[in-house]
This record gives sequence, C-alpha cells and structure tokens, in this order.
Amino acid sequence: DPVGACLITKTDTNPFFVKMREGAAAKARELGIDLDSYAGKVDGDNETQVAAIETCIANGVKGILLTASNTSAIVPAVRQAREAGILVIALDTPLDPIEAADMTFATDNFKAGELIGQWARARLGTDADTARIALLDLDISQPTVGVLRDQGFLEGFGIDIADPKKWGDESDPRIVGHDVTQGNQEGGRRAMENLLATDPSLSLVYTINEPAAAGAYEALKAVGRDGAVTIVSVDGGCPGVENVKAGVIGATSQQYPLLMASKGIEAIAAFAADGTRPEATEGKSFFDTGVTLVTDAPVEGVESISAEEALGLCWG
Amino acid sequence: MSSQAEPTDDFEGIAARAPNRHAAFQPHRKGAMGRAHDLLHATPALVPMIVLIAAVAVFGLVLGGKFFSPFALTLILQQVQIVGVLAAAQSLIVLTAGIDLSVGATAVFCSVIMGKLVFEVGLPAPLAVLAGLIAGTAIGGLNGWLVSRVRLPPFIVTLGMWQIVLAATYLYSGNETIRAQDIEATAPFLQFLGGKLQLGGATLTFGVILMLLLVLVLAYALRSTAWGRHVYAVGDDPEAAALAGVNVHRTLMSVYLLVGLICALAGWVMIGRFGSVSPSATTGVIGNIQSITAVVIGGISLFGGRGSILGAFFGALIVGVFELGLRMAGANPQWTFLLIGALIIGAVAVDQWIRKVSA
Amino acid sequence: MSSQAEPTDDFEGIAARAPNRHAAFQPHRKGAMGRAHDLLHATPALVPMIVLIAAVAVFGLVLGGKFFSPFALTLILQQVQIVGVLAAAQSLIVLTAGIDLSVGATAVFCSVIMGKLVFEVGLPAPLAVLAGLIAGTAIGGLNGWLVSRVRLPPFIVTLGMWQIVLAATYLYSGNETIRAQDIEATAPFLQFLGGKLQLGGATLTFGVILMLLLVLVLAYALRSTAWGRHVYAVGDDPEAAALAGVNVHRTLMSVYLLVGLICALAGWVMIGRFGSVSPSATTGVIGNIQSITAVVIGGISLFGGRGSILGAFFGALIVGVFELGLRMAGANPQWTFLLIGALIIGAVAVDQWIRKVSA
Amino acid sequence: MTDPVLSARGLVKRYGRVTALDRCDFDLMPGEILAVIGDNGAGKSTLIKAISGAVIPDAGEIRLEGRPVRFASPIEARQAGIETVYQTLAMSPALSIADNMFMGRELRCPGIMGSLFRRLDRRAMEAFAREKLNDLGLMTIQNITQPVETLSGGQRQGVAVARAAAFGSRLIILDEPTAALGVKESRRVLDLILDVRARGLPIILISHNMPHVFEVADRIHIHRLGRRLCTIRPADHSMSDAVAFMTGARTPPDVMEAA
Amino acid sequence: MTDPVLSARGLVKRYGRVTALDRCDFDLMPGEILAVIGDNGAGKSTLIKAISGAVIPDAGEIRLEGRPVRFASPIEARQAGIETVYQTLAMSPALSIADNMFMGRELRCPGIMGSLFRRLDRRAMEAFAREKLNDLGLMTIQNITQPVETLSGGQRQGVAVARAAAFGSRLIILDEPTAALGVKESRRVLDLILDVRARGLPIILISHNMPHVFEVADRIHIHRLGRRLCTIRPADHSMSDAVAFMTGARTPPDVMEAA
Ligand SMILES: Nc1ncnc2c1ncn2[C@@H]1O[C@H](COP(=O)(O)OP(=O)(O)OP(=O)(O)O)[C@@H](O)[C@H]1O
Ligand SMILES: Nc1ncnc2c1ncn2[C@@H]1O[C@H](COP(=O)(O)OP(=O)(O)OP(=O)(O)O)[C@@H](O)[C@H]1O
Ligand SMILES: [Mg+2]
Ligand SMILES: [Mg+2]
Repeated sequence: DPVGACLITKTDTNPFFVKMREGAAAKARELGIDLDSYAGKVDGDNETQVAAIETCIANGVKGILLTASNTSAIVPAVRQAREAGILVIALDTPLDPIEAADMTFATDNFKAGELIGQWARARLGTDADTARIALLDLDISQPTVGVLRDQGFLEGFGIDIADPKKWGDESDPRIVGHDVTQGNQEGGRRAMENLLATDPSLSLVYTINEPAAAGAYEALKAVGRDGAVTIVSVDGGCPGVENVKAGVIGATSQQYPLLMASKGIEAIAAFAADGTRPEATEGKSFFDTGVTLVTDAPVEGVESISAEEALGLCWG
Repeated sequence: MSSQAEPTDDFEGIAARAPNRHAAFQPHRKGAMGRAHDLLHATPALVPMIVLIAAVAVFGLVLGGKFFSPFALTLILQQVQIVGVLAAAQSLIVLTAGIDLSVGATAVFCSVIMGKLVFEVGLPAPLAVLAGLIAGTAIGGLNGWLVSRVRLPPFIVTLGMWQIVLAATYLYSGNETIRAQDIEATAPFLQFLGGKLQLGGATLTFGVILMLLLVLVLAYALRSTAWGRHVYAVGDDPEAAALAGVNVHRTLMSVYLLVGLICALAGWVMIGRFGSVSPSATTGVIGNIQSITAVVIGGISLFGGRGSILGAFFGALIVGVFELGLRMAGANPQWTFLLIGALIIGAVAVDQWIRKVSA
Repeated sequence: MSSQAEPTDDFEGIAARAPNRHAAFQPHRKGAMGRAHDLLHATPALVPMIVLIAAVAVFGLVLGGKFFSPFALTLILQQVQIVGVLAAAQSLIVLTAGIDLSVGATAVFCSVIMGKLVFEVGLPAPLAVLAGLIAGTAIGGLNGWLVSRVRLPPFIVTLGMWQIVLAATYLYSGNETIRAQDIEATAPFLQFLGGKLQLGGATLTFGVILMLLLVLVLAYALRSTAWGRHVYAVGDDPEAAALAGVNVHRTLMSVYLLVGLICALAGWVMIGRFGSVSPSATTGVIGNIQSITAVVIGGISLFGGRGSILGAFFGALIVGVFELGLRMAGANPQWTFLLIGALIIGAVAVDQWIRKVSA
Repeated sequence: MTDPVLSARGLVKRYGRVTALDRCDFDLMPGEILAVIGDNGAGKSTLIKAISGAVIPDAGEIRLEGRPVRFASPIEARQAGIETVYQTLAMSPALSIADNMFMGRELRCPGIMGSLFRRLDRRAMEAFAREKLNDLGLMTIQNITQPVETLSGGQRQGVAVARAAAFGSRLIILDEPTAALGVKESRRVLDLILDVRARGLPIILISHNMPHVFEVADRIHIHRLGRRLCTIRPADHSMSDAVAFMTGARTPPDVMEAA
Repeated sequence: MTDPVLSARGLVKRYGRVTALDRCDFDLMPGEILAVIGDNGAGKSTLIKAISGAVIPDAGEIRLEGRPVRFASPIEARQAGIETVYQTLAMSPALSIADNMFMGRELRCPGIMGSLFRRLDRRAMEAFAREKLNDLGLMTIQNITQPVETLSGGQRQGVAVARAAAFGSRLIILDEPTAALGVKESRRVLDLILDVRARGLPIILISHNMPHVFEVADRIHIHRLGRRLCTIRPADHSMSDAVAFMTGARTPPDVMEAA
C-alpha cells in the first residue's frame, strides 16, 4: 500500500492555494505518495475542514497538511487525527496553540504585513503623518490571515493596533476606513469605490492580496487617482509581481506556497518511512518558509528584492 | 313551497330512489409490484430513501470496506448532524410555503451566546444553554411576526434577519473563537451533545441521537396531530385554511418559534461537534442553502403543503453520503463540488422517475 | 326538444327580456389623492420607485452634497450594473414561478470563456464574446430543458448547475486571472462595456447603458407582446395556461435561453467593469442571492406571475443606495452588513404599506 | 313579529374601483330558510363573506341575536356557531377528505394518546366523514383518504356541504351548494337543508336554481347591484316575478314587508 | 347514417387506484348538440379531457372525422378546431379578462408595430372581449382590464364560455358551462349554444341541469361508472328515465341505437 497523505486548504478559489496544491501534488508524485486534497467552501470555513480531517482518518492516511481557516476551532479535530497516529503539519498559518500541530511550515503573515507597513511608512516619508489610509480586508468574519496581515501592516506603519486579534478597533485618524473584498478584483473595486466616495483624498491603500489590489487600482484609475495613491499588498503571485513591475502595486510581501507544500510532503514521507518528525527553524516555534518584500522602489532599512528577481521566485 | 315551481316531470324524485351502491371498479394492479406501488404512493418519503440506499450501495461497491465500515457510516451521521437539524427546521418553514435564510446564522449566533454567557458573564453552563435556546426562539418569533402580522415575504424577512444575525454574531463575539480546551476545562456541559456512544466501530454522538429524535418527533407531530394538519393546510392554501377555520397566524407563529428553538439547538449541537465556539462558522453563511437543498432533495415542495420531514432528513443524508463518498474516493475539491452538483440533479431526477413509474 | 321538460313557469324567458344595462356605481375616490391611488394601482412598479426616491432623499439629507453629487449617484449605477443585469434575468425566471441560482456563476463562466478564447486560443475578441454569449445561452437552455422536459424543480436544477458551472470555471481557468493590462493591450474589445460617457461629474459606462436598455426592452416585451403575456400565464398557473392554449414548454425554454444569454451579457459587463477576467469573482457565489433580493424587493412574487421587471431594477438600485450610503456615512463593514439587512426588511415593509394604503 | 337571528344594516365593501356591497341590508329570521338570489356579480358572495367574517366590511353593522358583532375572521364566526360553505369551497387540495372535514376541530384519540400525545383519532374521523358523504349520496368516492385535489368538481362540493351541515350549530350559510352537483346529489342537499331546518337552524342559501329556491325557501332576498332590492315570499310571487325583479326587468312593488 | 365527427373507442384512464374511464366509447355526430350527463365523479370531465388533449388516455382510440388522432396537448386539439371550456375554467387569475380571452392567439397591432415590434393590439382585443361578454349579458363587469381573480364565480365562467364560443371552428366542448351562472346568463349561454349549432358546429355539453339538457340536446350520452351506459334521444325518453338510467335506478333498454 502506498503512503497516503492529505492536503487541506482554506479554499481552492484563491490562486495561492491552487499553487500550493499543485506544488504538493508534484512532490507527492515524485515521492510516490497518494495525495488527496480538500478545501473549505468559503473563506473561514471550519466545518468542511473538520469533515475533511475526518475523511482522512477514515481513509487511514499517514499525514495531513493543513492550512487552517479557523486556527483554534480546528484544534479538536487535529487532536483526533494525531490520536489516530497521523502526522499533522500546519501550513501557512500556525494553529492556536501552535503546538496543536506536530509542526508548522508557515509564512509569518503578521511579518508579511509588517514589511509592507514599514515600506509604506518609509516611502511616504514625512507625508506618513498626514496619510489617508484605506484598508481592504478579506471578509467580515475576519479570518485569521486577514487579521494578521492587516494588523501587521498597521504595526509596521506605526499605528496603534489596539486588540491585535481584530481589525477595525483602531482609533488613528489617518485611517479612512476598512472594507471587505473577498480577496478578488470585484470586491477590491467595489470596496475601493466605497472608500473613495467616503474620502477622495486617499493616499495609501492596504490590500489583503493582489487580486484585491488589482480591483482597487481599476477604481482609482476610473477617477484618475491611480498615480497619486500607493497600493501595498501581500502574496507575491506572478500576476501580482507583474503588477509591481507595472507600477500598479507599490510593494508586496512574497510568500512561498510551493515551498511549504513540498517541504510538507517530504516531512510526511520521512515520517512514514521511519517516524521522524520535522524540526522547527532555529529560534522560532515553527519552520519559517520565509517572506520577502518585493518592490521596485526599495527604501532604507527594509530589505527587499526587485520585481524582476521576484518573477523568478513567484508562484502562479 | 310554491306549487307552480314544480316541473311536471318529477325527475328529481327518481334520483332519490337510486340505489345507494358504491362504485366498484376492479383494482388493476396486483401482486408484489402492485403492493410496492401502493406503498410508495402512501409514503412518498420512501422515494428519497431508495435514492439514499442506492447511493450508499454504489459508494460501498466502489470504495469497498473502507466506506462500508461502521466508522465511515456513522461518520456520515456525525457530519450531517448540523445540516440535519437545520433541515428539520427548514422543512417546517417550507411546508408553510415559506423559506428561512436565517437558520444557519441563528444557530451560530445562539452558540456564541451560550459561550459568551459562560465565559464573560460567568453564568453556569446549563443556564447559558437555556438562554441560547430562548434567544433562538425569540429570533424565530420575530421572523414569524414579520411574516404573519406585517405580511412580509418570508424570503425578505429571513434574508434581512440572516444579515442582521450574522453581523451581530461577529460584532458581539469580536470575532473571537472560544477554544475547545477552555470549554472542556470550565464548562463541559456546553459540549454535552458531543458525548459519544461507542458500539463496536460505530460512534453515535448525543448530537446525532438528538437529530434522530427530533426528526421522528416532528414527523409524528406533522402526521398525527391537529397542529401538523394545520401546518400543511396553511402551506397548501392559506386563504382556504383561514376560511376553513384554521388560525393561520397562530399556526405560523408556532412554526417560526419552534424553528427558532430548533436552530438554537443546532447551535448547541455545533458546540458539541466542534468542541469550540466559533463565530465565523460557515454554517452561518451556507447553512441556509444546505438545509434548503436537503429539503428539496427530500421532495418537499417549495410552494408549501406537500412533502414529509423524513424526506428532508434523507435528503440531508444523500448529500452527506455523496460528499463523504467523493472525498474518500479522492476526487479533488473542485471535481467533488462539480460532481455533487450533478448528483443533486441526478438524485432528484431519479426521485421524479420513481414517483412517475409508481404513480 | 321534449315539451314535458318545460316547467310551467317560464321564468327563464323573463330573464331574456331584462335590460342590457351596465351596473353603475359612483366612483368613491376623487381628486389628486384618488388619482394617485389609481396610478399606483395600475403601475405597481411605482411603489419600489417611491421607496428608492425616499432612500436617496434620506441619504442625501444626512450626507449632504457628498452623496447628492453626480459622481456618487452615477457610481451607484456603476456598482449595481452587474446585479441589475442579473436581476433582469432573474425576474424572467421568477415570473415563471422558478428561481435561478446559477445566474452569477454563469456570468463569471462566460467572462472566463471570453478571456480564455482570446488569450489561449487566439480568437479575435468579438468572436470570443460571441462564443461566450452562445455558451451562456446553452447553459440556460440546459436548465430550461431540465425544468420543462424532465420536470425537475428549478431550485434543484439551478442549484446543481450553479455548482457545476462554478467548479467548471475554476477548473477551466486554473484559477488564473487575466490581467487588465494584458486585455487592454491585446483585446480592448473585451472591455468595451467599460467605456465611459462623461457628462459633467456624472459617469455613465456602456455597461450601465446596456443595463438600462435591457430593462426597458424586457419591460416592453413582458407588457406588450404575446410572449410576455404567456410568461405571466405560465407563472400564474401552468396547468391553466396549458389548457388555455399556451405552449408552456416553448415559453419556458425561451425564458431560460434568454436568461442564459443575459447572464453571458452580465459576464461581458463584468469584464468591462473590472478590466480583468477573474474566475473567483464574488458574483459567482452570491450573484444569485443578490439578484433574487433585488427581484423580491422590487415586488415580484416568488410564486410567479405577479410583478414587473422595472420593480426588480428599482430593487437592485435600492440595495445599491443603501450600501453606498451607509459606507459613506462611515458605518464599518459589519455594521453596514447588519443595517442593510434591517433596511431590506424596512424597504419591503414600506412597500407593503404603500400598497395597502393605495388598495 | 320575532326578532331576526342575524341582521345587517348599511354594509359597504369596495374593491378598488368596484363597489361590491353598496349600503346593503339583510335579515335572517329564526328557523327559516332564506334564499339569496341575484345576477352574477351582484355581490351575494361578498354579502355572506361579510356576515361570516371572511371579509371585513368598510362600513355597516352586523347584529347576531340583537347584539352587534364584528367577526375579525371566519374562526370567530364559527365559534359563534355560523358555518359556511364558500363558493370557492375553502379546501386544502393536498389534504385528505377527512382532514378537510375536520379542519380546525380535529378529534383526538381517547386516553393518554390523545391528551398527552395529542394523537388524532383518524379512525373516528374517517368513519364520520364516510357516513356524512354517504348521506349525501356521494357514492363514487372510493377512498376516504384520497386528497381532495383528486376529486371531481361535484365530489369536492359535496364534501364542503357535508362539513357545514355536520358542524353548524346556530346557522348555516350555503353559497351555491349545488352548482356542481348532479341531480341525485342536489336532491340530497335539498333534503339535507330541510333536515337542518327541522333541527331548528336557520339557513342562508345562495342559488341560481329557481325551482330549488322556490321549493325550499321560506323567504327570498333579492340582491341587485350590491344591495337588497326586496324580500319576497315564494307563495306570493312566481318565479317569473322573482327573475324579473332580480334582473331589473320589472321594479318590485313599493311597499315591502319590513324584514 | 352519417359518420361521426368525433368518435372514441375503449378509452381507459386510471388515476392511482381510481379508474376514471373504463373502456369508454363516445360518438359525436355532425352539427348536433350532444349532452353528456352522469353522476358526480362518473368520469365526464375526464372523458372530455381525453378528447381535448388535456389528458392522455392509458388506452383507447380517438378518431376525428374518421382519422385516428392523438392530441399530445390541448394546443393540438385547438389547432384542429376543438375549443373547450374546462370545469376548472383554465384562466390565469392575475391576468386581465382580455388577456385571458386571447391567450395563445393574441392580436398584434397592424403595421410595423405589430410585425416588427410584435406589439399587442390591446384596443382591439378589449373591444372584442367586451362585445362577447355583452352578448352573454355579463353586464356587471365594469372594467375589462381587471384581473380575472377579482371576478365573481359566475363572471369568470362567463368569460370562459365567451372565449370558447368566439374561437371554436370545428367543435365546442362545454363542461358544465352554466354551473355558476345566473338565470339570465344561463339563458344567454343556451341561446349561444343554439346559435353555434345554427352555424353548423357540433357541441358537447356536460350539464347536471336536466331541463336545460332536454331543451337543447339532440342526443344524450349517459355516463355511468366511467363508461357510456347508453345514448338516448330526448324525444324518446322523459327526464325521469334519463335520471333513472344515470343513477342506476333503472337499466336502459337493451337495444340501443348504434351511435
Ligand atoms: N377580491 C376582489 N377584488 C376585486 N373585486 C372583487 C373581489 N371580489 C369580488 N369582487 C367584485 O365584486 C363584485 C361582487 O362579487 P361577488 O362575488 O360578491 O358576486 P356574486 O353575487 O357572488 O356573483 P356570482 O353569482 O357570480 O357568484 C363583482 O363585480 C366582483 O368583480
Ligand atoms: N387528477 C386526478 N387524480 C386522481 N383521481 C382523479 C383525478 N381527476 C379525477 N379523478 C377521479 O376520477 C373520477 C372521475 O372524475 P371526473 O372529474 O371525470 O368526474 P365528473 O364526471 O366530471 O364529475 P363531476 O360531475 O363532479 O364534475 C373521480 O372519482 C375522481 O376522483
Ligand atoms: Mg358568488
Ligand atoms: Mg366534471
């Protein structure tokens, strides 16, 4: 019997997870592992992920790679899987508590946000104190990734984030408002229009991901403010990096889903072979797959790579 | 009586002397086949059951023992318990020719109330559960009042209520999940319905048992009590029901209140199943479509007054079997999604075909 | 004729000599108020229009010039253009007593087809658009065939189709977006409906104009052609319509085909609005609920046969006004969501009230 | 002269631009069969709907045994003992004959099954329904559990009449009860009406069948253009007179009996 | 003897456990008024539904002017010139009287508005509808554009009869056309039936009103328990005979005329 493994992503409508799945599938083929993949139906879908974990248990797999939609609510199901002798690796987002999984291969989403926040602050220079900031988030249910990126960005920009577990409770007058995008162009455009109508003098836009950024850009272009507003984003997908290169997006934090996925599959293969469990990165409680700032306008004090370089590393 | 009104030919008098004999046609169907027909005719909920059994059989054949294990089969029950409870509630509304888009959101909201009352207000868990049940009933009552008294379309009332309750859930909870470990430590009663009965490889949770009991009790009430007949009459033709002496308002209110209560129960079931209290649970967003799907697959007419709640339960199970079966077969999520779409159409087509053949 | 059958009193003969006079009651309503009543009675679509105007007025008062600017008011039109086109399609289906859950997904699918045919197959853009329109029509036709010939409930057919089309969109596109910049460079025709007419601060895109034309043409067709009357008759009572000599099958097929085509048009509108082709557009997931909401707010009965497509258009606008108005008033997204829920209920309650007062 | 069981004064009911009841008066005497006749659309059905609580009149007053009443719904009228067969029959098509007959006054099983579990006594209800239908000669109904929608037009009407006759306790209103009935079944309904009167209950009978009306009615209320034109006794006038009044071919004699 | 316009042999139609038509035969001669009488639930409506394409019989054969036909829908029957008033009337409640009368054969405006824009000629349709209703004496209809659901029972029936009479070109079927009609309106319908016959069209008339049947019918088809019991001529038998046959009180003479 070949070794069985599962990959459970948040959704499969986001290119990020599609690429993650493709990366995992390729690696699994290479190592002769039988990989089944599952996904939530909408952002924040915990129920379907629980059902997926149960299915994996029923199927008797050796390991599960999981990008949790709800990092604390999924924990009992993960515990059940581990009790059944399955290696559970959290990808992309750590569980809450982080030791609920055997290991975490993740980007630090808060850090990803922090990087673009710091970049934006430096980029705006003295204008930063009078900036008018719009935040285009994921969904009103405030899924964990969205909160981490948003709060990281604000922290990096130097704004008091109040409760780090939710967005929208900040009192800084520079914030024009939050709106939600579902992480796609359509939502990005509508949210941008709404906030533009509220305050046409916007100067900085944070977006949850690059499709939302592209939508926001269309809205800005429609009112002729595309040159005057800086857009920052997170993900580092190839269309996003193209957009950095084209000047649509000022800077984005690049993640490496393919890396996470292939590392995860390798860890399962190793576990199946002799029971070894993966190790965390030095000094961290998880295996950091890294995040890099991508911009063609580097600033002092924030490490970054150019869009050209990023194109060689991008996914999707 | 005016004598001049009498026609000369007393043809009406003849009629009175006609024999009091029943029409007697010979029955035209005989044997086992005929009896099967009659059975299907009398108990239409059998039709989705046949589809269900067929689905289980097909997946069993394809996937073998892995699927046909007590573990996997009872897993289906666990996976459908929330949708099953919501479908029971939805059935009641749909039988009255309504639709309830707020069932899932109400369930999530009530689970959040139960959790918050324990962890923020410090109420004992049973009281918190009671408060959650009352809150659900109140939401149902408000829906019912708007539908029955203000005469707004149920679609609009519950659409609005859906958005209101969903947003209220997020606002009230601050989007924070209450972790399973904390509940286990402080208020295990909240997780009561997650308790298990282990019978060999089969696992029945109390939540599953609650769902089964609920469906049976409602099926009895709808079939064998006056209230049940009134629900059907109101859904069939509310004007005729009112003229015939049914208190349409009271019937509608009782249905909506009961549905609110059942949704709150579903919220408690959710805590049992997931261990934690999570305001972002997807049931809040897609619980309505899932329950309506179960109801319609189960053969209840969206125009009201026709169908059985057992059918809706089988409908929920059919979707559960498809989902687990396809997942176990390793179909990727998009293909699973696509195939389930096709299977839903297929299941109802088969259902229609059985009904036609057995008519 | 048998003479013995004649009653002695020829009361029927008397009747034949009765005067041929019309009943003449005096009209009981007079003056401007009476005329307003009669107008509302004759044109029920005016009711959602009044609600719309009231909503605009209230937000205008609260927000001042910011909201009452040509920019903001035409922005609403731009924001509702997709939902508006989908609502036009949905109206047709709902008038036949159906429901279409696949409208949004079909729109997204067709936009993906248009994009892929240009960028992968290398078709010229107009041909690609044509192919997209044909694909939409085909999906509509398949829905129609399943509803009309196989006699499956529209809810189930389009629920299944929704899942199928949505999954097919993701599978076919590999979830990859075609960037606005690339389309602009290679096939600007795809973005044609994004073109603008600037009139002072007001901005009308071709997509908005298409929506307006579509609504007007359909309103004319439904009101003033035989086809329109048949659509209403089929929705009202399909059996009666069939007995009265309406080809129910052909009417249903024409509606579903047309709806498929309109959904494909909505897909083209989407490309115009977003510049890019994006398979994960939210319209695919919630376009159905949005369009049904508009239809119901607009006063079309979900039981079919009653209401006007203009009402649905105003319904879409009402939601658009609420959304933009609340955002501009600075409500946060969660509160906006909650308040829109409440406002939808309120709008329909006002609508019902106007109808009652004017009855 | 005795007081009327039921009387109405100045009833008005408007539907949009149509005035269905135009300051209509009405009186029903104890123990009598009162026929109401009139052209199609004269407002007869609207009149009895106003009396039975199915429609709330825009103006006017209704008195039951001298006391003013305002029925807000047919249930209230029913509780006051008024049982009505509406022209539209008021049946739930998908429910069975027995369910329809007992709608709103179902029988429960004896003992704990009934009191605690509120179980319907289907056996008793079906037996009762069958008996009542047999009394009406509706022999072609083969299956008492079949849904009403599968009955023929006349069978359906028979069920409605049987329901009203079985349960009326103060007065019975019949809106064209024999319209769809066959000769034999109509005859039975007339017999039934006479039976009911013999039990002392007054009856309002709307009918277009003049021979029937003249056969059973004690008095005839002639309705025209939304109001009572006059009331006649069948003994005093011929059918031709009645039809002439009702259709407007002749005006009734000026001096009419008060009620 | 001439050949029948329409004949049926061995029609069978079952609904679940109910047999509505039980090897039923039927014949209609050119230019005659054929009445069909029978108890409630005898299967009369089912018979004419089978003939007019509204129901597809389980067995049996129908011939129109000698050629076997199988109507799959009422539209096909209508195209063959058969116009039917169903007992349920087949109206769309929310649509106007004129819309209902012209359903499926709407008039378009002359000129480009009609040919290109397919605009309905409402003016013409409404004028036509009003004229036909006036012919029937349905004077209390005040507004030709009001929806059918706001009409009284009898008014609605009048609209259905007017529709059939106006458009029938080969034969007209009327299922209890006067059940809900007033005296005057019934009279007009009978006159209309005689008019239609004078135009040479045969008519099938289902009715429970024996005087009417014996007044206008050329032949009477007596239906009992799902089949034709016999056919009689009104001149040869009394109403009492007919009722006795139809209710089973007496068996008809053995030897019956062939058709
Ligand atoms: N719901 C309604 N809406 C509008 N008009 C109505 C409504 N119900 C009745 N009408 C109108 O009121 C008038 C009286 O109707 P009603 O049903 O009382 O007549 P009727 O005397 O019972 O006639 P019939 O003998 O045909 O049953 C008619 O002109 C009818 O069109
Ligand atoms: N759709 C149906 N489903 C089941 N049974 C039906 C259906 N339609 C008619 N029947 C049954 O068929 C039999 C004949 O009905 P039909 O309507 O033809 O009678 P009818 O002679 O027209 O009676 P009436 O004079 O009362 O109109 C009845 O027993 C009826 O219950
Ligand atoms: Mg009437
Ligand atoms: Mg009949």
